Amino acid sequence: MTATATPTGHTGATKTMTMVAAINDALDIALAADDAVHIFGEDVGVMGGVFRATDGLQARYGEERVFDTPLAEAAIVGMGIGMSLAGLKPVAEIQFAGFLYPALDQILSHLGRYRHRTRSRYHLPMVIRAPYGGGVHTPEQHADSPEAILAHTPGVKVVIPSTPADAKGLLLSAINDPDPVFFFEAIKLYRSMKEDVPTGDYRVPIGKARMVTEGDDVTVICYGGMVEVAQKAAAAAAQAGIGVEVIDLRTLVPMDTDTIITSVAKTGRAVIVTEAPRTAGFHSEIAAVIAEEAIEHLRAPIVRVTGFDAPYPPFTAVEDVYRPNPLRVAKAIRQVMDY
Amino acid sequence: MTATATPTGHTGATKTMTMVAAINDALDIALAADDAVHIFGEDVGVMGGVFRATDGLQARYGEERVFDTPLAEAAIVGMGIGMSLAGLKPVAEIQFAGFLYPALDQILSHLGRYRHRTRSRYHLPMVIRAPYGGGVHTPEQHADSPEAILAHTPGVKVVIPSTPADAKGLLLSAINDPDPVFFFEAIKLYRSMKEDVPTGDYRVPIGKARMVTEGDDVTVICYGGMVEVAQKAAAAAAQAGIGVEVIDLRTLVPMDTDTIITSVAKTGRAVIVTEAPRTAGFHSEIAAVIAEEAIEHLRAPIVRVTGFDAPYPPFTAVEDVYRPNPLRVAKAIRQVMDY
Amino acid sequence: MTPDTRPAAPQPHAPAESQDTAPGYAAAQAAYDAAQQDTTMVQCLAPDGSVVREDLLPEPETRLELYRQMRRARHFDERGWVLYRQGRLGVFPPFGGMEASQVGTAAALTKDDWLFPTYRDTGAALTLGLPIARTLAYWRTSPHGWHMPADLKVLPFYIPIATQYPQAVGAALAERRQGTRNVAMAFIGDGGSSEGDFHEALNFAGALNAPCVFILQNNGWAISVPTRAQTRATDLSRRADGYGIPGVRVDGNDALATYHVTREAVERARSGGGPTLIETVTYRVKPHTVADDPSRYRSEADTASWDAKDPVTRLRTHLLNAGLMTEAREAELLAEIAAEFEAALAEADSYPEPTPAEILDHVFAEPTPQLKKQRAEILAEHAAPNQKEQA
Amino acid sequence: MTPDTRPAAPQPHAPAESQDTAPGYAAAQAAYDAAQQDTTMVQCLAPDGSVVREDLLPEPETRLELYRQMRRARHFDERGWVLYRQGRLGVFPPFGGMEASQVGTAAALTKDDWLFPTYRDTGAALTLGLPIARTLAYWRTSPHGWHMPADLKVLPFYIPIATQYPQAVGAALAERRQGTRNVAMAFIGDGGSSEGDFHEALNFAGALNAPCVFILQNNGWAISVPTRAQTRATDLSRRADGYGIPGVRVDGNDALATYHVTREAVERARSGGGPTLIETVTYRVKPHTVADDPSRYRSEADTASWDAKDPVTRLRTHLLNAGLMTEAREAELLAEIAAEFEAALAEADSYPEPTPAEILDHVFAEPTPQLKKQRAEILAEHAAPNQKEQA
Ligand SMILES: Cc1ncc(C[n+]2csc(CCOP(=O)(O)OP(=O)(O)O)c2C)c(N)n1
Ligand SMILES: Cc1ncc(C[n+]2csc(CCOP(=O)(O)OP(=O)(O)O)c2C)c(N)n1
Ligand SMILES: [Mg+2]
Ligand SMILES: [Mg+2]
Repeated sequence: MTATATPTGHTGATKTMTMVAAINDALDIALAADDAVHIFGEDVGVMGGVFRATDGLQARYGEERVFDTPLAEAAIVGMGIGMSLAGLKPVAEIQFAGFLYPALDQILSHLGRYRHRTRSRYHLPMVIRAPYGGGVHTPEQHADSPEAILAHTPGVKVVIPSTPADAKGLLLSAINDPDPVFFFEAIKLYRSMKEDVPTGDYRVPIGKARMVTEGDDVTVICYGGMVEVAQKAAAAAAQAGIGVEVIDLRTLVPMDTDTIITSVAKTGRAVIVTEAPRTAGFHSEIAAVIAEEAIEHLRAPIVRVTGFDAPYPPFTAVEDVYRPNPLRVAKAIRQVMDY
Repeated sequence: MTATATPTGHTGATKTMTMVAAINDALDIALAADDAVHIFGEDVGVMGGVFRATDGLQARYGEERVFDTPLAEAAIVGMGIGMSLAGLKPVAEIQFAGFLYPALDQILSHLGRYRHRTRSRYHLPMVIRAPYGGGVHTPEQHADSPEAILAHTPGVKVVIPSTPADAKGLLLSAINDPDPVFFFEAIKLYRSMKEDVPTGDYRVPIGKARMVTEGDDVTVICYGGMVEVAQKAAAAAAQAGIGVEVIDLRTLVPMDTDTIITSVAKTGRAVIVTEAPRTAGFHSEIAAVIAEEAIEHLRAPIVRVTGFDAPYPPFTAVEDVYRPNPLRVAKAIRQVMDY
Repeated sequence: MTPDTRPAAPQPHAPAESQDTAPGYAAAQAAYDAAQQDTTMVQCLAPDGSVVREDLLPEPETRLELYRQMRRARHFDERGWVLYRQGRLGVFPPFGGMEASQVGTAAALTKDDWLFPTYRDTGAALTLGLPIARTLAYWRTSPHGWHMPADLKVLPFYIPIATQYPQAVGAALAERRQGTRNVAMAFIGDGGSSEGDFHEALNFAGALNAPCVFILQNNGWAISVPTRAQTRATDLSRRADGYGIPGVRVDGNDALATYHVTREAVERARSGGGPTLIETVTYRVKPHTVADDPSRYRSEADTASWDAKDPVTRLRTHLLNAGLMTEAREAELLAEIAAEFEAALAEADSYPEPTPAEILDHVFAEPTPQLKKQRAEILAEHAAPNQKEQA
Repeated sequence: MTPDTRPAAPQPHAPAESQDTAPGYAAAQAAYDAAQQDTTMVQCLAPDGSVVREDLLPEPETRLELYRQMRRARHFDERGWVLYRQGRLGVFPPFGGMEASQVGTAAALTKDDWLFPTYRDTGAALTLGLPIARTLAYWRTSPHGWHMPADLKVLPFYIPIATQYPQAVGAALAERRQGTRNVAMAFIGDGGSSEGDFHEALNFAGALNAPCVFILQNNGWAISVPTRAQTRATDLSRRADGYGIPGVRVDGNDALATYHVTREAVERARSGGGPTLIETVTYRVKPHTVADDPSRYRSEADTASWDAKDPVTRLRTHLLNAGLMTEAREAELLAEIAAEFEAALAEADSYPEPTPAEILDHVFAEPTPQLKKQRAEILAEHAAPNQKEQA
């Protein structure tokens, strides 16, 4: 367990928490604050979720507000859409991000289109939470990172926190957002990190990136489970006298382009880190935006450090070859410095 | 109807065909050549498909080789996977690309992973055809361009032809490919264009881009329904003395990076055109690859001309605002020239 | 393993029908017709309009109102064809011949209930109060066709097949959680009932006791695929058994029967009894859409037999025979309906065309920076579009 | 609309059970137990091992072979727990107590047939011949666990729930199209039967007459969710009716009964009679996985009642009573099974670890330029990994 500092700017009371505890806290606060909030999914009720994110909530808020559904992801999302239409604020859990796939029809065909089709006669204030990513030897097909698919879906927001405090603050913003929000939680971070998390109704705005470290030489853009990886690489680079600016995007949609462009304008070098497959990942979008808006500042190629164009390996012995590690990021930093 | 020239390099007999006729011809040849080929989908049998791509094939090859399925896309793809496992070569039609979504679980969870999981004990020689894209006032949700989702899925290939001859040659290559291939057909092109198509078993290799026009000033990269749009913009630019090199990617996975990089190294300017939504589209991947591999040659930002971050509009009166047209591409060409 | 040569135990249920070849299309109509004879199908009026179940007859005013709504629906369908041929309406899926299935069911709802229609369910939507002008606007692809009136819980027509079913469960459950007695009704076709969403929704509704009424309109065809090729089942209402919920099969060309069984289902849902599946057995006598040519996949004879079962004629005969309506009163009614339609058409004609930048409106409550930028791109390209039009 | 106040017509089938609150977990076990009493459930041996259906008894050799396979399966499960605790096996889903459901069904196949197992169906896979060493390798996440022997049509365990069902239809149909008599068998759980893929597959198999045998293992739980909260249905085999195919409910702790009904279904499929759905009624007496703690969602009492129904004990008692096996012969058998397992364990221990670049192998028959480049990146980063390990 590493402990990080209290979130910048917050002055109220705090409590030391893991990310999963911070998520549980946010859900608790949302349930208490608004009767419209309903939580459901597979095993979220009696058992409190396979990662315990909803632990204790059914006991506190009853079987109507926090409930187990049958095992069918399309219906979980589809039902949530219907609940939203009728005025509730559904917060659905999908057990693993890779099990969102059966629900993609409901998501691509409806979740992102409802406000647009109905010219705001209806809107869908729904949150879909899902653990994502690798690094902890989960079983086969339990380590996918499908955020690019959602980011490419007009009408849905995509949020991916990298610290306990951000997880709480962003989740409360997501639940209070009038539009659908995907909230992906890096499995690797659920319990590996603790920090002081503000108590009470703490919000982190959707759409604002976080400057993790400042530096003049290279901008490293990342989110979720890759932030700690980038931080380690930045620390190593600092030893070698290279100033790395690590930007935690926090939200992919809407993306905080200004923060990225300002940083790249300063450093002239960009490295992007995600654990999704290489081709057409969200890293490619970040690179495209930089190439479109900051080309005159670039002093080196934009380098992507990502998973590979193969399925996330079900062979745990070599899992860490696939998922970017600090060494690979450090190598990319050297590469753009040496260019 | 515009007529284009005979495909470069081919010397045998040809016949003038629309794209849909060329596709029908390719399917006919594949069915005749190999008993393992089976065609199925919604309305493909008796009726010959809503666009008539399979017209006459059931009559010629019987109800076992060419058949209608119940209305369920996940099962169409899932059944195809099982048929592939057992040695057949399924060629499934999904009625519109936007109706692939219910099948995405089978695709993301299995179609792209089977060879990898089983270490080539099994492989899936399946082709999935689907009409895609806009421009012809189809009903709501019938004009989607989901190619980026598939391109981001390891283990599947993605092919998108832009001419009748290419459609035939690429489809025959796809059916003979040992791995799963998505074959997206621009609805706009089905009947709007005729050209001389080689008769018999004509193949165009998967993975090789096509140089549509040559030029020294700007590289325009596109595929499918956007090729004719880019061509018109290039013709307009030529009037103004600007040499545009239009590259028709033909296949997104595997992508012919060499052709792109060689061209951009020459022109120093890149414009990318697709009709998919802006954020995290396949255009972003193309931009990222250029920014990674050809940065030193770039003399201007990489500009993407695409659909917008909204659903494809169901309001036909303004449909053409969404879908890139020659004027928008021409504007982008001017923009990178004037930079 | 040594083969077991002893005699087989009897199958507990649904014994196998041995069938060595895949079902061919030739058998489709025959099997379908045989299923019509199913004695469990609820019927109130015989095709000739005579009463077969006196005990199921709704009140006279209800019967008259059902007739009026069926006539409104039929008028829409008939005028729609003409408008389409005149280029004044886009391609739309006709539903003439299915009015009893759509009107009789939707009539069992109130305006506090939810209606999830498919593209073919104009008749149901009009019955619950969707303005004709908006419906015309939808098929003209005007944005006004999607923006539903504030006092109605009718959703815009669903295009991706079956997706409305799980959503209806959610709306129904939300009503219950909020303590109302409102219900949700969702429509689907015989083809649509093959999609996974159909199954998941029925199971969710049963497990969560959602006040949902699921209408499965079995009209014999999914574009070119007959029901017989869609499934080996001949009674789709029996699917309800697999979810532990009631299933009802009803003559879908008998508005009094569809109204009766739907009212029961609605009442059960309102009072906490959970969901019901209702299969309305009807026929798509029209082409799939006004642009479809059914001769490519079926013969005229297929549809001819259904003319004698026409739902509008059936109820009309009953009302005249029962002395509930005179021909004179009917003529008045038709004139009212025609006038209502023409007024709606004029209203639809008055809707302005969307402006280019509208394609980026209503993506989020607050446009993202990306959308603002893209909007500026569009505005730059399409400067002052209204002025252009005026010029 | 005027409310209709006349009496309701009787429902054709499945009358509504009025239930004003959503089903709570307290009721789960009771409802489940009640369903066990269902008289349509096929049973051959009573829980105490006495014969209830003499006419269904398979040949003696078959009974002995079923016992041997159940013992092999149980041995795997028991040794698996020990190996897991020793850190010699990864997290796996135990199946002890479900051997009759897995072995009795798979034993009705030959090696020319297809088997689509879920992660919990090790017992079925071993029965059809999947080498124990490969199965251990799978749960050690070694690539050797996925590469199935060339002479077997057993697919690697399916993780995304229900996805195997439509695939089994495809394999079955392909066999038929190629003129063989081979069939495909697919497994699913009570939880999995809520997914859309379940429905689509059964319907496709019926409509296309695919020679498929669908095994639905109802073991009472989907992780922490009891069957009663999964669905309002109490007899899942009745779902078959909705597809016009035979459905059978069988005592899933009675290997002779599961074998009997499956053999019938397999024979029917082979001879062109199409698919069958078989619900094996059993219980997950073990935790969801060896890492799960069921006390978080159920009480020990839930499982205790199932000890008396243990499938291995049941068949053992019968074989001893019937004089088909002596205790001495059984001891020999157990020794053989243990020896076979230890040899397999040694083989699994000998499998080499995968090398880093192997994660990019087998994506396509021919690596794309992108994959070649990425492979070079990996090789550069992990130079000579084998030498590193040796050093
Ligand atoms: C998911 C999906 N797949 C395919 C289609 C194309 N499609 C439109 S209507 C139709 C047939 C529907 O038949 P049915 O459900 O019986 O309804 P009907 O048209 O008879 O009212 C099909 C295949 C679609 N709209 N959505
Ligand atoms: C599509 C999908 N959703 C969720 C999961 C996570 N999950 C794994 S096992 C399981 C429960 C399955 O229950 P059941 O089908 O009854 O099978 P059993 O475990 O009892 O054998 C769940 C929810 C998954 N693997 N796939
Ligand atoms: Mg139909
Ligand atoms: Mg289970």
